[in-house]
Amino acid sequence: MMLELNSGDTAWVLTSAALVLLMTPGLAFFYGGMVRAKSVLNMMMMSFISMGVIGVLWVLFGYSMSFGNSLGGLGILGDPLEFAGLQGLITYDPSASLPSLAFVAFQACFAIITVALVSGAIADRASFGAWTLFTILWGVLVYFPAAHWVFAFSNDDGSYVGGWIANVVGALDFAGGTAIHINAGTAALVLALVLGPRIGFGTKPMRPHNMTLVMLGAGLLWFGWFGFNAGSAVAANGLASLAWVNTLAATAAAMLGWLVVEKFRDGHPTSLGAASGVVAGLVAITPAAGSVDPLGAVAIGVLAGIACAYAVGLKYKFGYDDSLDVVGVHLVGGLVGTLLIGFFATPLAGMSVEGGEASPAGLFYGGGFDQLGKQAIGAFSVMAYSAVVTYIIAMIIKYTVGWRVSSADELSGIDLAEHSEAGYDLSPVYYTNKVQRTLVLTKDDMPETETTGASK
Amino acid sequence: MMLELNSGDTAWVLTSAALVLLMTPGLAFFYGGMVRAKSVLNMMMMSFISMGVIGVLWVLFGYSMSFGNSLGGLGILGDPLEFAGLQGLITYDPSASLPSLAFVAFQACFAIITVALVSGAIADRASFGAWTLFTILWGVLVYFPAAHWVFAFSNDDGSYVGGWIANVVGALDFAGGTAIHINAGTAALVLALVLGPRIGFGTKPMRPHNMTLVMLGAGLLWFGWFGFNAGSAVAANGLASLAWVNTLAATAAAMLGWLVVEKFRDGHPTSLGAASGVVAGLVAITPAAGSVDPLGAVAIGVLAGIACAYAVGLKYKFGYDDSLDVVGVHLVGGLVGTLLIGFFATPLAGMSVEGGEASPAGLFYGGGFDQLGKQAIGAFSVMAYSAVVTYIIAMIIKYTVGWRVSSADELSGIDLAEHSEAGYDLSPVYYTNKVQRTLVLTKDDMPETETTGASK
Amino acid sequence: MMLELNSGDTAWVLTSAALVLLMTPGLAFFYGGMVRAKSVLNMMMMSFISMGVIGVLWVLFGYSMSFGNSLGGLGILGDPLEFAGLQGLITYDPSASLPSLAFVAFQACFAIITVALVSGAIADRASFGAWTLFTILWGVLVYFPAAHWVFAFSNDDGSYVGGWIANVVGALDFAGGTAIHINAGTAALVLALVLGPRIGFGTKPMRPHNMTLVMLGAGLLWFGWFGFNAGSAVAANGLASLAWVNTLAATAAAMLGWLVVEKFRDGHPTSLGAASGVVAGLVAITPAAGSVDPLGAVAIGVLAGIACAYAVGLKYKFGYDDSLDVVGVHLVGGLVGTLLIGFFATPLAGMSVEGGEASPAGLFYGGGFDQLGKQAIGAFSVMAYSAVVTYIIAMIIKYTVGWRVSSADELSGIDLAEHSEAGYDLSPVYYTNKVQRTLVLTKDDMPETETTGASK
Amino acid sequence: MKLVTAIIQPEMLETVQKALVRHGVGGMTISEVSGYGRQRGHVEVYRGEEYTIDFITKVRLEVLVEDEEAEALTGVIVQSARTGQVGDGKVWIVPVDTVVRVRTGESGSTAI
Amino acid sequence: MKLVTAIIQPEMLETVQKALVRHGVGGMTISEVSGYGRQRGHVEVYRGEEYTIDFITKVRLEVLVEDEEAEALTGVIVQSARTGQVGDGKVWIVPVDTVVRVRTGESGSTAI
Amino acid sequence: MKLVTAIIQPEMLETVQKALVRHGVGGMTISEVSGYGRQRGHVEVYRGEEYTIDFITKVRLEVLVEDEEAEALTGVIVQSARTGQVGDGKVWIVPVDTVVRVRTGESGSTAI
Ligand SMILES: Nc1ncnc2c1ncn2[C@@H]1O[C@H](COP(=O)(O)OP(=O)(O)O)[C@@H](O)[C@H]1O
Ligand SMILES: Nc1ncnc2c1ncn2[C@@H]1O[C@H](COP(=O)(O)OP(=O)(O)O)[C@@H](O)[C@H]1O
Ligand SMILES: Nc1ncnc2c1ncn2[C@@H]1O[C@H](COP(=O)(O)OP(=O)(O)O)[C@@H](O)[C@H]1O
Repeated sequence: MMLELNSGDTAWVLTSAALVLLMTPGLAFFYGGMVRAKSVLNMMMMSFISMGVIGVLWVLFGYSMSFGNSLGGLGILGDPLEFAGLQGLITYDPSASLPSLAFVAFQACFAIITVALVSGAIADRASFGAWTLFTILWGVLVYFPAAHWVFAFSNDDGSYVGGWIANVVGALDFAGGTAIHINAGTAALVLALVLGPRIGFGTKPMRPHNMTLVMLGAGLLWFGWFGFNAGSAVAANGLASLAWVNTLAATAAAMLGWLVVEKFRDGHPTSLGAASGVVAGLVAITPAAGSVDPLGAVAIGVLAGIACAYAVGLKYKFGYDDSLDVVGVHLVGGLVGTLLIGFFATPLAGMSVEGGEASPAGLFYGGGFDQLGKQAIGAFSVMAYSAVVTYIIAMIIKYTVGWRVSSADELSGIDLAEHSEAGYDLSPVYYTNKVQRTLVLTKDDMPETETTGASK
Repeated sequence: MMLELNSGDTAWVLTSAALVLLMTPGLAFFYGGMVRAKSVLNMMMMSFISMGVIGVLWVLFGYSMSFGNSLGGLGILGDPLEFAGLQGLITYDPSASLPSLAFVAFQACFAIITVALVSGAIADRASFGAWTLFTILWGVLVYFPAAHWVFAFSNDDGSYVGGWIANVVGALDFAGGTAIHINAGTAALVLALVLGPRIGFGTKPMRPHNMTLVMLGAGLLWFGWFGFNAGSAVAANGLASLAWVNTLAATAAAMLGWLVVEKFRDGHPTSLGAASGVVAGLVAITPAAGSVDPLGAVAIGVLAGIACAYAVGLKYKFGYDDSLDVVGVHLVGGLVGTLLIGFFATPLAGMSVEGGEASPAGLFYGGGFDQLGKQAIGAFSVMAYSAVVTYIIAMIIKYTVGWRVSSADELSGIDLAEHSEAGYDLSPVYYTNKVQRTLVLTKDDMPETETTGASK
Repeated sequence: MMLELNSGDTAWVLTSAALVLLMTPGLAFFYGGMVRAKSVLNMMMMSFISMGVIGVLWVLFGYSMSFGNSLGGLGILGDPLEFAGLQGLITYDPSASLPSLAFVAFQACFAIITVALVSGAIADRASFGAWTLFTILWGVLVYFPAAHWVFAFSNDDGSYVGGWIANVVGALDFAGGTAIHINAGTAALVLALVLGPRIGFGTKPMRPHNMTLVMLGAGLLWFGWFGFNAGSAVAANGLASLAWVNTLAATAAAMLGWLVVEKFRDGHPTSLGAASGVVAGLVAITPAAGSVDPLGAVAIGVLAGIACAYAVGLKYKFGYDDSLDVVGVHLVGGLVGTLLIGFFATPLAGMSVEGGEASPAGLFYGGGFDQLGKQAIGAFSVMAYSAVVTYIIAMIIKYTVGWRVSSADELSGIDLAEHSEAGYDLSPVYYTNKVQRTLVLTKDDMPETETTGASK
Repeated sequence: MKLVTAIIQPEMLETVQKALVRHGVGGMTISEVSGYGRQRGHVEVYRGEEYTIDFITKVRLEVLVEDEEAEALTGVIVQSARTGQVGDGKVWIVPVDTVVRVRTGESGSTAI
Repeated sequence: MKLVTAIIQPEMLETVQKALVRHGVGGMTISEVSGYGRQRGHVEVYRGEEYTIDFITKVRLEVLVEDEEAEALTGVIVQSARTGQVGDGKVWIVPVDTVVRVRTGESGSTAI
Repeated sequence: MKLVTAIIQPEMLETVQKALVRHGVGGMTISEVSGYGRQRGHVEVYRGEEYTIDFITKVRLEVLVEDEEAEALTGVIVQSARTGQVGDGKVWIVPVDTVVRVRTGESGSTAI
């Protein structure tokens, strides 16, 4: 089939890429609002530095590690040199309907946010240097390979060999339930265990210091997630539209699910619950957005909302301080979504595009247990790999540069200690009076009318 | 005419849908910033719950009630079963230039925000349960029908019959001045009257507690509104471009109009005035965006800015507590825009697309009073319907679950009472010290050096 | 070549226009968070009023001054009457692949943000009336001509003559390094000198009062900037994709560059540094986004991040109070990007589109010093013009309406003085108690049980 | 000179302020404080776990008065600040040696 | 009646509060203040320039007690608030003429 | 021991702080308060309606000193805090029974 540049698809992928890029600042606000006021900047910086580090690594060799031809055709790792520096991807390719760089752009933002997601588990206590080092190591050793496994599809003539989960196992993962959410959630659990809890964890609520920031984050995440999921069709077509509607339906349903749990368990539906429910729904529908119909999406959403609403309490039971519930929301939500595909996948999804064929069916749509098995293999492989390699990285950092700031710094606030700044100074009169360039004792700072000698 | 999928149109409609989705969180911030600090979360939650409730209802049968074939061909209500669960809309349709689900997505966000708009009238005092119930009833009984009347266009061969205002009356309403703003504004007035004023209304300003949040809301609303208006062309073409430019021009002009009123009446142009002027301009240009030229848009904007700047003062005169000026901005702005189409509609607008014909002309463009009459019928029909049905719903809620929280809860803050949380805790040292898991009296909480016996 | 409407390109340009529109509120938050709490609203209003004023002027004659046929074919100024009121641009044009109004929309937002950028130099002290007047004069006398010079390209058959820098000099400026950043940065320097420093400048840090707002601004700016840069391809194609990736790569690299400088010079990488680095990278890549490859973008980003991190300190050395570092970031970053094109421009960039030819090469890509010279001419011409005309405008305002608010108003806060409002009242109990409609002495305000006579 | 300090419910401030002005008091200073006492704060639920708010927001009011006024003023505050609920607060009187008005330097009763 | 006022490190508030309650104190009032003293604040860097924070956030604690309790209470606070670092703060005692409970109007020791 | 308390204009804090340090004062505590007095707040306009701000933001300064220092210190504050505008504030002196330094437990003049 002779292709030519499809400007509509290109427009949609570039738009989606921008939407996904916005998700990382969105995550920074979502996470930043949830910590205490004294660590809001550090929390946001953990996301921003991922934009810096992974943004550059992706250009240098990250894209190539994820989407280069599999080294040795093994489906384990893309050739890091093939597209190093994105060489060879600029010139117009008459056989492609989408410029390669548009896909590079889109996938770059996936890499950035996955790394940033992990940071929620170690709020308020991780040295910024250690975290920065972690973003490099984890991006290279965990995310780039995992993205290859799940997102790199081999082509028919065998000239390009992609990752083993996508091609050998055949697990369905539309937009990254495994490579992104299960992966980041697992890493979060490992880091929470390696670093240990915040001082006072379990005796104080450590509730969000600024819920408007959390809601802003949730709003921007939802908005950006339409790029994440509907953009994963890599075309502006019926499949993208299906993914879009599913991303709305599941998220709305998950919010309701979470709030209902809160209402009956705790007596009050909270805004933190609404924001968390939104994210839980988004996470769960991510792998499934292109495989289920809107009613399936509602079902997945409700189940994810309920499951995650309970899962976030586990940390108190087991005593690991997954501070902002990356495990409870991303690992659990990612598993729920990835596995439920095995139940809810509808053959119609594949027929949403011109010339499309029926896609694999889940248990409830007459497909038997086959797809469920594939989903489980995909999910648990990524989980196992992520757990092991993250643990190794975390221990290396622990015994070299060290993970945690001092207790005194943690108590007085990591923002001051690591960034030498404070998040807010909202008093119209106060701050200015408290900070000076020089000590007040300088001679020429004296009021001229002052003559009384100093006592004592 | 043989159609095929137009990926550019699809890209634009999906993008627009995402933009419109973002408007509801935008509204949450706009409204949330305007209330006092003690009710910011409840205010935001009223918008978020609309995303949850309407998002799910839309999938279940809302879309079908709005865009299904008119029951009995009467133009009153779409068949709720035709597309229940969005069945039948997934498979690729070779005769459509746009996937049905893209349109479903776009219109879903209209339904969500319309319901959320109403909440501004009842800030700080409505039980969250009552509001949630209201979103269900009002969505089903008021919005879904009204959307059918205005947005469902019959096709030429009669195989599909849409709503009576769009097809029988022939009122022009490009993006929803009637079904959305007049409708929501009228409902807001009814609720303000049924619930009664906040404690202290009229003696205290009850000014915005966080103007940065209001400005953020205004900014996101303006941004999203480009999807709302320009997306209503349902194609990426000259008409969409015209609507885009009008959405800029009218809004800019309305902001200036409002600020000039403030400068001369009150002495100071305020940031609240700028934000309100932005929204007033957006509301007014909504019905007109596809019918007027940019100079017409400037005129409509200026007039709407001035009219609304005065209209928001009416609540003090008449004593209804429309807390965040839904009536003054959405009802008045919606009426201004809808009626001014009768004056400013230009035939050129219809010629902005390939093969387009001259569209109806307003009074100033040689069209006589004809269009003005149609506009008035459309506007006042929706107003009357909304007033009556909203009143019935409001009274049912009043005498069943009840509308208002207790006075004590209203005074100490609805956030604590309804959601058991507080919006902000910005002190770096304070909050943690004030909240404890257990009462301080527990034996093993004692400092070990303490030996002095307790007195009294 | 016979063209027809390209809906994909149209979708992308309309999307980009909305993205660029969002940048001005984004800038309002970026700037607003950086000032002290008592002037946050005024700071945001300076951006918002630019949206009002320039939004209307653009429709009236601004677009025509920038993109009308050059008066006398001189390349100095577009004919202000040709498209006054955007007349003649509505009707469908079968020979255009993009509706004219889509381009009008896109460029409108460039004009708005350029004016708004300047305001960062005069934080906390400029009368709002004077600033509003400035936006009108500077828009008309400085920006509209400069945009003509740089963005209006003559067509081949000579029927349309554009600006001299684009056509005669042949400087490369993809998205506005000269017309926008160098231009605004220069104007900022002039205003900072004419207005003089804030009270206390140099002895107090005057640090950001709300870093979450600054980060939000930076996030929205980055997001919007993809429209700014990739949208400047005015099509959804390989060139847009290249510009997109460069906008990611350079920005990520600049953030790292700035943070490394801070780490080694000051001991701590700050969130303000990250946000500033983001903007510095965005500014520097703006002119170059369509001329360099991603590795070149990384290089430009790193260099811009380092250069600007040092440049923001210059104001303390030379004593001009460029309050929010418009000079240090936009003038310096704009110069870095514009000049480095002379080194890093790659011929491949031109070949990223169908039928594209090799574009000019920079020094490092075998192109010699030729392009560097052109870049320098472009940059310094705009700088000189902007400096002179801004100075004249600034002096006229100084000696007519006057620039600065009184010292007392500056000390107690410009928000109260100019807008009669305060940014925040976050205490759940406080504000309401402090503001009253009437003085407390009114007779009927008395508690009924009070009988003791007043003393004194 | 005496300094009368009162800890009151925030929502009663306006009533108290009016009563004081009616009583002839020309000046006062207020600030936001948190109180612990018999009144228990509400219970917050966070992620399914319950926490109690120990300290409750109150307003502190300070008024400088002449010695002989202190008792009467205390009475005015106590009456106007009362809601009858636990948590209504305390009023106490502290002796003051001198008061000086910064603007004029005058001291004693004319400084109040 | 005495008013015992203490300026303490914010992170010690919880310990002090518990010690006071154990000691039999049924009420107290706290507020956020900034202190200047021997303890120096951290140095902030802004745009490459160094600035010193003069004032450091502290918590002020106020407890009304009967005369004979004041000394013992001061001891409890001093012991429980101590970290041994510079900046631990001060405790002082001020005489109080009367205390009245707003809710009931009762005064003297039953009002505390 | 005396406690000197001053309510001053926020913009004068720096000047006062410097004067105090020059005078030999090694420590002080400040907090943000709102004052009501002769000085009227600005008028706010909200949706076309006018409202008056009753309370104006001030800074409260507290310094513990030995008895014989109190008068001089009050003078220093009054002089350095003066702008001559209505609203400059008040300074008053309250007797203190004891002062204890938390860190060391020492009391009396060495504790200040
Ligand atoms: N011993 C005390 N010392 C200082 N302040 C106190 C004391 N006891 C109570 N308070 C203050 O008075 C407020 C009200 O006290 P509480 O015991 O709750 O109610 P009531 O005064 O009605 O008995 C508390 O919140 C606290 O601020
Ligand atoms: N003379 C004083 N008057 C009032 N408050 C003081 C005085 N000296 C110190 N303080 C308060 O006590 C706190 C601790 O004092 P500092 O000198 O830093 O440490 P330390 O008390 O351990 O010697 C200060 O931050 C300040 O709030
Ligand atoms: N009787 C009072 N008791 C306590 N504080 C007072 C009293 N009178 C004035 N103040 C405080 O002093 C501040 C200045 O008083 P004001 O009457 O406005 O000006 P001035 O002291 O210059 O006459 C007030 O804002 C208030 O904080």
